[in-house]
Amino acid sequence: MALDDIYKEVILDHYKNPRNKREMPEATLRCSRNNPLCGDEITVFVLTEGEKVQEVAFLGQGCSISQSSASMMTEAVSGRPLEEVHRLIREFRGMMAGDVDPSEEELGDLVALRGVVKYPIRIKCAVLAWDVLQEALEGGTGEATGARPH
Amino acid sequence: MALDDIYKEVILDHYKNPRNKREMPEATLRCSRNNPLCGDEITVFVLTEGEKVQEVAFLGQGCSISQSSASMMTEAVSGRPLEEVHRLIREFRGMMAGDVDPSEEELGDLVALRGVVKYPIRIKCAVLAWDVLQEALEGGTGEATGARPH
Amino acid sequence: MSVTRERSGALDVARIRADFPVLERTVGDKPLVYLDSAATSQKPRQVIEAEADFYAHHNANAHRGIYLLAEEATAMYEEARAKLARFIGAPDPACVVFTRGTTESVNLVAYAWARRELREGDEILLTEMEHHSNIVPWQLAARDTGAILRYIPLTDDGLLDLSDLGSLLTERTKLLAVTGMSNSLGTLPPIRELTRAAHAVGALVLVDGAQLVPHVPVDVTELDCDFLTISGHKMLGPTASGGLYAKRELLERMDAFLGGGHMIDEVFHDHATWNVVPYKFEAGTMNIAQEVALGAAIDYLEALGMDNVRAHEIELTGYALERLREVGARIFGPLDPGIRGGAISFWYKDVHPHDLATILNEEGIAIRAGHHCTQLVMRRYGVPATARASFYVYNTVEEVDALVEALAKAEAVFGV
Amino acid sequence: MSVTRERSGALDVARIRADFPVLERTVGDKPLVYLDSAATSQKPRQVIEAEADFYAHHNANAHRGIYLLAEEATAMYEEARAKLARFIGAPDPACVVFTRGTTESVNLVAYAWARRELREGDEILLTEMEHHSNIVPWQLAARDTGAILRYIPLTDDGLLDLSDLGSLLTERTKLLAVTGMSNSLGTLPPIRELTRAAHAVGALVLVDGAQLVPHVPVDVTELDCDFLTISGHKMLGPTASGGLYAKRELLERMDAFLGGGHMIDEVFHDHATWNVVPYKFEAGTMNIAQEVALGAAIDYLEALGMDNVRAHEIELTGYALERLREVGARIFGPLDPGIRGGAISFWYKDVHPHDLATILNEEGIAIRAGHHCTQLVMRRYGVPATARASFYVYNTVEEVDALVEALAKAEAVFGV
Ligand SMILES: Cc1ncc(COP(=O)(O)O)c(C=O)c1O
Ligand SMILES: Cc1ncc(COP(=O)(O)O)c(C=O)c1O
Repeated sequence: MALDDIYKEVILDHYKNPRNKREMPEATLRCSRNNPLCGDEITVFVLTEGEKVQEVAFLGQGCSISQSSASMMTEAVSGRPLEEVHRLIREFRGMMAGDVDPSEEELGDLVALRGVVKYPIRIKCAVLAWDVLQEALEGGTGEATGARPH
Repeated sequence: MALDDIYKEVILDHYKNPRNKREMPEATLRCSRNNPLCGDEITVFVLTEGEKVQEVAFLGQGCSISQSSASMMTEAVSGRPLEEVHRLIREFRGMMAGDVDPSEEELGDLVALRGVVKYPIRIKCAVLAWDVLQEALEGGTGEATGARPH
Repeated sequence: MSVTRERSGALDVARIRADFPVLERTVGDKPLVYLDSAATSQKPRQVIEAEADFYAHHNANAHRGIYLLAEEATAMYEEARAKLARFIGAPDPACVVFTRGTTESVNLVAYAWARRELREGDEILLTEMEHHSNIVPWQLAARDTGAILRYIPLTDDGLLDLSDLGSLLTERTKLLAVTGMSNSLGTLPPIRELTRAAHAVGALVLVDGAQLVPHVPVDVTELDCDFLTISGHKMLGPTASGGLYAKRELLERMDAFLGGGHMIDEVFHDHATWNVVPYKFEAGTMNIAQEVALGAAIDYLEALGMDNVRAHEIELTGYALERLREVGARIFGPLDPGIRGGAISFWYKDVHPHDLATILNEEGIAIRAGHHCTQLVMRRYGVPATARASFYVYNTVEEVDALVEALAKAEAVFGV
Repeated sequence: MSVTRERSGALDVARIRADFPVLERTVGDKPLVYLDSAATSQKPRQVIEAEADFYAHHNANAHRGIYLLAEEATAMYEEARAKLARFIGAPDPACVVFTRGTTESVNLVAYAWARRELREGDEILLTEMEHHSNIVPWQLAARDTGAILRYIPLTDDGLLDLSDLGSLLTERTKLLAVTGMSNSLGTLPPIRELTRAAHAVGALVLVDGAQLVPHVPVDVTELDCDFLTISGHKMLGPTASGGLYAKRELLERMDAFLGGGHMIDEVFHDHATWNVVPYKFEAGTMNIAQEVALGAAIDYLEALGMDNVRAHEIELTGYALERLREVGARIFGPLDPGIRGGAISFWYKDVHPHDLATILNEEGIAIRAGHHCTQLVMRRYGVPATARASFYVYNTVEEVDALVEALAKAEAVFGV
């Protein structure tokens, strides 16, 4: 294991200069989630148009892995047909589960996150944004069940 | 360890021919208890007169140790001043805790139960009747707390 | 007594015995004959070592750390969950919540399911052969919700008396809680039929698997039960290991039970939200090393083959029933080893079970005497207690002989 | 890194380290530097062996059998209770209920005491530095009883802000639940003063002893708390060991919690009666081997002397605080080692704690990153997470140096 397996240049770049990190008031879908283990937070905004994901933005705070993954994700999925977005989500998850050999063509910069597979607990950081995106596309808002006083 | 340390003649005799084993309607005190570990049951009846324990009887079912101890106890305490009865209870408990060297004079046949000390779990059998007697003298009836439907 | 430790039909018992260090113990000068596996099983060195190995090489809190030990501990803990899920045929490891054993598991359902779901007048159907751990939690839940307990009675020969099932199991019944194998009578109730009948009236079914899972191949999908409880310590695992299987949608719907670390998603001053199942039910630091070692116990049992474990038990139980009846013991429970497990309750002549256990102990033989946490069974058959011998993979036919021979000793002492 | 393992002032750490097999592990080619004892401590071979010895020589269910192994197991289990009682200064072993740890203990009180005693409008007073395990159980109890939660706030330097205590702690307060030592800030709240103030308004006091009991000499009689929780796994004991201390009259008055075997006196179809305390709260097969091994952990700590354990911690904590501040780390919590424990939360420059933990792991250094089950603390100080290093009897000054040196590595990666 070497640190540059995980902390690749492109990851640090997206971490320090996140793309599409902004509130998106015109979003048609919006979902927030945190990683209960560590407190990383991601809110994903999606602007859909028919069967197409027009634009995706995010807000959040957390480690370099969760935030760079979110940033790269917004670039990868914006402007794509829903079907392709779902395929991307599957492909990214497959890469993080170590099952799928990622194609550079499909995932682009995201391939840099492949090194995280060797750090199982950080996988949760890497997929957080993707979980939130998927939940948003399924109409969820990220509200968990819990104990509220009457 | 040898079995005749515990199963002495006199114990088996009291077990097979229990003394004072009967309901005593005229009793002034009455208390029932069981050993939750094993289901042995003892009810003790006490007829007091002023500061004196006039007569003690018991009912119950259980092993040779619990039943013979009860039988011997009724003989040992009947007709004694309360104060002496309390001393006897202390002395018997002391013997069963292995703390006190029992005096044959005080305890009589009960000394035969000394061998039970080597079988720690059976000590509960031996002291059951004495617990019930003490609780009876303190005015208890043996009712435990528990979960009852409303 | 000479224990020749032969190969039984189904298991190589001599080889198995070599794995259990405690079987080398003596009682006075007699070799230990352990016939109380229904209370807790002995542990093979593979299990003892698995727990020690965890502490010596991988110890860390699970699901909390980023460093190597924490990742190893987490992976081992979750691997144990996957093993346990597979062992009972659960479709998904997320259906298995780790607990200390059956008692905690039943209480989890009584708090997190029953107190949320039951209303005044709803009924919980139990059987008279239930262990106190499958009675008292329901009494407490009934007290708190106004629900009512009903009981399936027993026949004289230790079976469930199902003749009146139609009037006991009705649309008022919200839960049937039944043992998979009685720990005092040995009885194997017809679980598959009972789940079918319960589901037909809309009731859920909890199977107390404390005795079933260690001794009989179990497939929850086939049994179609809604809850199954597991005691790791009765199936070669450490004390404080075990679990609760539940259908996933039930776990999702259930209330939280123990609150604390890791079962939460977010915590605010006035409220909190829950983690996903099964973690929603695993609050605070869990029995990590114990569940990891339970995984080793499952490996051990799977290597033997649960069909062989069951076959060995049928063989020993059949032999023991035969010999005990020969010498005049009164057996409580069914007499056909094909429809029962290896926990045999009996009275020998008029020797009180406590006295019998003390006398047998002098011969090195460990049996249980008491009500076995089944006071309703004792009352049903009119005895304050029974003696109980129970078997597991390491027991031999010769040990059954030793038991029977030692009964003569009791006869001599008590002159019965 | 060279760990010279010198003798510290208070403890012979080199000798202690030789007792902990896990400290021989390496991470890649680096020796393990374990700085996460606040999550769970490592275990000395004396403890690992005590648990293995129980299984190998004495294994039986406790409080149930008449035979020799059962008597031995029962005696060992009860001896462990007596040791734990003595260790915390409890007047009577019957005041100690065995549990899996602090989380189960707090929940026990929340179910068996709070749900019976609390009424609508009653108040439970917590502090903002509580662990989720000392918050969520009270939220659930408040939900079920209509009670209200209030919180003692924190000062900027990580202490309880007691300036407004008079308006928080009133006759409406029925319970003050407060940590004996914060696991994220290190803070040692003034427990003795708080119990005095709480008792003055008629409130009971629960002290979360998860961090306190392993690190500081504790005497419940002196603290005069009503409840104290204990996590065995944080004080050299096995996972799944621990307990709850409570004043005896409280235990007597409390409702039952988990129903099942051994906690009962008699069981009838419709109701049951309870066993005496502490058994009333110990349902089913308990964590027998684990509590026995916790007894060995207590022996180990007592041989070191708890005053020395504390002195060693003050020494390491003082040194670590000094070095961390030197290199510019931001510390959360008090800076005086005399009024805090050895759990040090910090941020190093702008490196997110997760990234820091991953980078330190490459150097063999195990620290924790996250909210440490104290989300209210994180929110109070406006951070999503912190890095946390924590110490115990086996840690050295050289390990603190290794931690500080490794921070430079993070700086290099992130160019901060
Ligand atoms: C202060 C504090 N309270 C409670 C807990 C929970 O203890 P356990 O995980 O042993 O139940 C912990 C440990 O995580 C703690 O540090
Ligand atoms: C049938 C049955 N149910 C429940 C239990 C309780 O299980 P545990 O003690 O593992 O909680 C037992 C074991 O004593 C049992 O035999």
